[in-house]
Amino acid sequence: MLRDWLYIGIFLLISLFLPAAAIIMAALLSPRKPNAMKNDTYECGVETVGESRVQFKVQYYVYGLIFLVFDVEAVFLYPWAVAYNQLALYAVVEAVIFILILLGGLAYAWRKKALEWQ
Amino acid sequence: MMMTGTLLWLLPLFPLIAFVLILLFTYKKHALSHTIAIIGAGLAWLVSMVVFYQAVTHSGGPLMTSALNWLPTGETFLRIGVQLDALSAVTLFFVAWTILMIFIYSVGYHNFGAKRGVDDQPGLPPHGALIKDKNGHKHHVPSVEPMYGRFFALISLFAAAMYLLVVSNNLLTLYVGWEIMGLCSYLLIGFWYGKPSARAAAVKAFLTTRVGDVFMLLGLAALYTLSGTLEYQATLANPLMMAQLAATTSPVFGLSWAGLIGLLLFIGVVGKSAQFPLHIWLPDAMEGPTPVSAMIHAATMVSAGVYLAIRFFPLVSAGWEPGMALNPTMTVMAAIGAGTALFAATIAVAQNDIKRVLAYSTISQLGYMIAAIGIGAYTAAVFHLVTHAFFKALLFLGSGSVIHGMEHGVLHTGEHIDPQDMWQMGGLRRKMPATFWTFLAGGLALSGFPLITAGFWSKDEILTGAFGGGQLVIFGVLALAALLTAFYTMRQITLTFLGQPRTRAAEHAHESKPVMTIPLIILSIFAIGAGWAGIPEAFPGLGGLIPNWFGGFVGGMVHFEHHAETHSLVPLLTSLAVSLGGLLLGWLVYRRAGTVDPLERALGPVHTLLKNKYWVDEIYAVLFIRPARWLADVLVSDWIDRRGLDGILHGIARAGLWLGRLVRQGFDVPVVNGAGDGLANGTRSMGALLRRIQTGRVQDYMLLALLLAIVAGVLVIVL
Amino acid sequence: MIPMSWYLIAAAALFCIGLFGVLSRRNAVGILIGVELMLNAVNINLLTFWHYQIQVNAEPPFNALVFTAIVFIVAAAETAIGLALIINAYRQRSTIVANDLNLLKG
Amino acid sequence: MTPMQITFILIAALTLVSAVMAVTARRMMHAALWLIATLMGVAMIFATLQASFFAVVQVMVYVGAIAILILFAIMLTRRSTLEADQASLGRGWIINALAAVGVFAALVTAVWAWPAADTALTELSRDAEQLAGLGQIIADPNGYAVPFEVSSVLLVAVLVGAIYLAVERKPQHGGRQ
Amino acid sequence: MDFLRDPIAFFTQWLQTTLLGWGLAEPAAQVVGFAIGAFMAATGAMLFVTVLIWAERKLIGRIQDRYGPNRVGPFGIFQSIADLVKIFIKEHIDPVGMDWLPFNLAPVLSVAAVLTMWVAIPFAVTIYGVDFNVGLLYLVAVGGLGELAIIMAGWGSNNKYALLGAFRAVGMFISYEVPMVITLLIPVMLTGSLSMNEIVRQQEVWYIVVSPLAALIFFITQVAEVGRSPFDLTEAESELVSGFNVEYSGLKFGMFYVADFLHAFTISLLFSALFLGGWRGPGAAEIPILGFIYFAIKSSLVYFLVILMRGSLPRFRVDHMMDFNWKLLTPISLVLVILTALALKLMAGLSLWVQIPVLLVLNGLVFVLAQQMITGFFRRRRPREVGDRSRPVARYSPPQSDAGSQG
Repeated sequence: MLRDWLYIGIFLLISLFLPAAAIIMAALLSPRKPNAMKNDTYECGVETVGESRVQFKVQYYVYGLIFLVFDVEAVFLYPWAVAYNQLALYAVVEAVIFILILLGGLAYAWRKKALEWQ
Repeated sequence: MMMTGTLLWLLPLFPLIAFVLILLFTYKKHALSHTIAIIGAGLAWLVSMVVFYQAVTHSGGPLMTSALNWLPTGETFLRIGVQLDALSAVTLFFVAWTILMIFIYSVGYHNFGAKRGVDDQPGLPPHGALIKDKNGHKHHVPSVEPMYGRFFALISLFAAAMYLLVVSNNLLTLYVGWEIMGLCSYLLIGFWYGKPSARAAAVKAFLTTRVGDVFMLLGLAALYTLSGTLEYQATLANPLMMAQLAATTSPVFGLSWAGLIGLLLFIGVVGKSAQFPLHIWLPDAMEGPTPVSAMIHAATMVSAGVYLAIRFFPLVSAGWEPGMALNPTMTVMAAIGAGTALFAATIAVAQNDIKRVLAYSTISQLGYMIAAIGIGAYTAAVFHLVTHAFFKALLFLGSGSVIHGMEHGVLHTGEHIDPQDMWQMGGLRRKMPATFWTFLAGGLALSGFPLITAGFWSKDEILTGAFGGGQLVIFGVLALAALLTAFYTMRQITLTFLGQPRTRAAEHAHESKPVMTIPLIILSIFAIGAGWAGIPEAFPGLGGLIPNWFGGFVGGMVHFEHHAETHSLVPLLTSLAVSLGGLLLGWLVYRRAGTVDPLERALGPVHTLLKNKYWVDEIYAVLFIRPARWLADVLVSDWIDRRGLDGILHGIARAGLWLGRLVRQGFDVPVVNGAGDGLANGTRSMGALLRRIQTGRVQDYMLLALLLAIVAGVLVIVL
Repeated sequence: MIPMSWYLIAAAALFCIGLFGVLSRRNAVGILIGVELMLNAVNINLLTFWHYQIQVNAEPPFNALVFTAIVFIVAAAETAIGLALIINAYRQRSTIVANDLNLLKG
Repeated sequence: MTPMQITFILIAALTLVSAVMAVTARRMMHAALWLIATLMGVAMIFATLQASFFAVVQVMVYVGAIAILILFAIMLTRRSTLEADQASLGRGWIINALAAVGVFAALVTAVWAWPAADTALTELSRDAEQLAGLGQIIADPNGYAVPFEVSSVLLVAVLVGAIYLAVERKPQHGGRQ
Repeated sequence: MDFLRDPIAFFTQWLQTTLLGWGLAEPAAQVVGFAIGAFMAATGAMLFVTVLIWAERKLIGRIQDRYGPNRVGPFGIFQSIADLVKIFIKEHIDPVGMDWLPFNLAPVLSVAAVLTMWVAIPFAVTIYGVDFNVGLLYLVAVGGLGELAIIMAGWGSNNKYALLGAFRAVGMFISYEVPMVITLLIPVMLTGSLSMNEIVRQQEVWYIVVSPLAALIFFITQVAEVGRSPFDLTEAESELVSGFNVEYSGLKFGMFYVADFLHAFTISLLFSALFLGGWRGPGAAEIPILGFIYFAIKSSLVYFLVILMRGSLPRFRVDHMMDFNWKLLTPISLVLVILTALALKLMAGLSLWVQIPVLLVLNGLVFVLAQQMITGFFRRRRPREVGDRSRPVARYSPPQSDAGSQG
């Protein structure tokens, strides 16, 4: 168990190290001739208007919200799925009710036009 | 039986699902909303009937009970469960019937299908809409309720809570259902939240019942700490436990623990089923739509209080046998019940609002049941609970139908009169025959018209119980109350239906739609017939013709069989006399009544006293509400503005000076002034300090809480 | 191997950092972040004791796992609702600086 | 000092340092990114506890979902938090710091007072973390079936409530007194 | 021969023995061995990208009736090597107002997020990083880390379009993660384990046969996770210049490029492992290298499919893309999970030859239902758009209120 995690940790470190090393190497190899025009924010040659970090629409938040709900649901459903073969029918039915309730939530969001991208 | 268990589990779910569906999805669609609600109620009704049938065919003991884990508390769990026994089966029976009938009735009452009024808006009762018929005439007709869907969602939730309360196998889930019902009652009384009176009534009902619920919660806590569980089987239906509780004495008034817990629970009952002194909310609750009044404040919710009282009857009667002297708790219950019965009946005599009369009669009838429990007439209480639920629901729905008809007339004629005032009615029997006959049936049942009505049997059994139990005072009070009941019922019927119309609106009133009258008819059948299930064997003549199924069925619940073995003739004759006499008297008095109540002349000041309900509300206003408000105002204004504070400070300073002058010869002035100023400054700075706490920043409050927690923790560790 | 106290102390430290954030952040989102930290500290404790339980008595205690899962769900709920409230408040009053959201001020 | 312990110290240091950054960073965006670092650290701690499932779920739910949601919310409310010159901490933060330290001290003393706290956590057998058992007990009526169902109800309530709050509605007619 | 059967195992054996021979302690030797193995795997993967790029460009060229790269080397096979050299010596531009740490961390993280997925993928019966008891969830979780890299990139490079692109990308990715997570329940249910090796080992019957619809949904969501055509709205040149990586240049941009291609191949690895039986095949259990070859063939087929989609399908419109996910994929996958769970439990005792047809029928039913939904959906949709086109002002939301309406 810990071996697995050890290997994963090492792999993570190396896979962080490799691209970093490559970038650093490239940064050393590559020329550096910055000038104002070049470093300016790229907007297809158009002058930047207004503060560049603009504000966002609430739609993203709603999607994130639904995603969060279904993601958390998985915390319960994956152990259930692992145990599926040992479970009796009523346990399966319970999980089905669980999912159906969430479907109700999704239907509510749908009906409230919260899923529309407008 | 496994079957039954599943059904019981499902029972509260149907209305609950209906509630969720309506709330989330079909809120705006009228037809869909009431279809879902009625389907939910119908399924619940079906299941209840099946369960009831199984309960009847099965015999003895707790029929079935199943429970599962709810809240993990460290090692163990709090368990929720369902149980079916005679009491819950019987309760299920009438709850299911009344709820279904009321659901159907509501469709008509809220004018489903009528067009929306132009100036109707949510929160106000519909004002009616103008329609043009084919030949151009403008008609003013009732318009549909603006918050139609909301209404059905709420009563569905209410039904769910009621079923939960009935099927639950422990006091905790019962309490949950209890509180949900309190919430629904609040929301439905304040259904027309546009009306200030409705808002006030809603708040009043909510807070008044809270008073009771707090004590009830205390009782539950005490029971849990003593017995470690709240399930009926382990506590209430467990003679050993009961005996043990009855044996140990509690710190309060030298009551036994059983008595104390019973008393605490009983206070909850007093709040919920509107017994004196917490009865004040029920009459105001009539601000809600009439189906609500019928369902919550006549048939089900107030019955829930009595249901609970019957549930914990083993607790209060622990160590008590028929024929013994009543123990303190039972005495309290009997006294309050009988007192309320008479008290409310007297008030009802002088009311003019058709619904308020019924409200007070409800209070009085509930008083009957409480008194019956108090004197140990267990089955009689259950019996009266059932019959009363039927005929009171019938009466309320009938009055709603009357009001509906009157509103129709008012809209038609455009008179500015209160469609609920009985003195504006009269002669409606010709206009609305179905309503009249059903209302008559209900009224006769309420006043215990001999032999044919259900009310007679249950009331007679209570009186018999009181008499046989040797509680002659209770007996007398109840008999007097019965007389008054018959009297004001007849008064109501006479004023409303008999004689000649007193207003043009009454002339133009006409019968409600069948969707409203059919439930009335069905309920009236029960109001008549429900009594025959419980005719005591010892009854002269009829006894034994029909076996007393009810007594045997419910009587098996308690650890002793309570029957008056010898059915003495006194209570029978009394009940005959009071009911017939009351009816006759009412008819004689109000036969030729004009537009003024003859009692006013007859009784004079007493009538005003009754008319104003003994000024109980006003007394409470003086005793509790105004002081509380004054306190709050002063405190708040003190914390808020500086001037109040300074005023106090100057007051204190002045007090100091006055003190100084008083003892001038003892001390010299600067010392005293210094003291006074010091006091003043001290108080001022303290006030400023306290004031700084109220920054309104959440985080400061959190910090405060944290510090307090630390202090508490330190104290715990140190001590 | 690692003594259990290390885990507990690390969790305590995390909890207190979160507490500090909750108490002294001006930005409402910052307060939520603090709450998240505290919840994570709780989870560390739960799982530490789960591990300890397995060592002490053979059969695995599922309470710890279930409670951790429930904490996850509660954390998700709290974040979602909290952020929704913040967004709403921002829309109403165009500020989410906690000092300015002081309708309770006496 | 076994390598294991050193690893743990490194992980804990990463977690706590980034946690401090998360609660003190001026820009909310940075705070959120530091929060993510903290959450990853906590996931690693879970891993050292051999609670693999929750280590992974930590990354999946916290980093993958909650942090993203926080980022979205920050982007949505940027106008208010844009002025970088505003102090990140409210007034009187020193008191709060003291309070926090006090709590920490109390907790640490409590831990030290407990003798069993010194037991070294050994490596568990591979199947110590019984996912199947967990799956069975959450679906078992005598286990946690009701919390299981209730949690889904809670999630739906969250969904409904948050959508109701977050999605701006056009004022519907009909006077609300 | 032993070497040919299972080179990796052979190599690790040899490595262990040599290291121990040098007198390293056992754990140290293990760590070093791990490090070397991981290093080789990661480097191999990153170099493999050059091949992928070449293949993809060649295929796209063919699809679009071009030659594709054909100058450098035979069939232009060294084209991407040349590109590699070129991109190495290009200048790194730091845009004004950038946020240093996120800006520079983003490309590294985006590659790392994909690379670390390779740990839990079983390439053959003995050739795998770790046999991990929660491998599947691990893959899902690590796949989610890419979104962070994108947000960092969009935030770090102080640029309107980059930020828009980043958030649109993340919005899309998280949306498509929902049906993915739900659909993955089906293989887990069938296997009864979260370990990838277990899942592959249990597939006597490929899961694509047992539940084709789940495979289809998973495939779609994966393509969306990579953000390739038809889901390449994140770099819709017409709307936001080139997405979150506008401001990047030189190898930093190259890293995003690498991550993109590597991810595209990784999803085909995942798909073939989860639904095509992974390394399973005649004799694979005995001769791991054979299984490796099977796995490679299956994955390259899937990869070819991905490229084919990219070459042939037009880009989704953003609202259609979201509707497609939330109103079609998510409900369908939930329904599918419910039906599969119930059906399998009801047919618990029966033989495979009864279960599979029933499941197939169920999948077919759900698919037809989805078909109906989607057709009805677009039938309803079309007239409304016509109406919109006639009065474009009606649904115009002023950009200063939310610039998101541009994207």
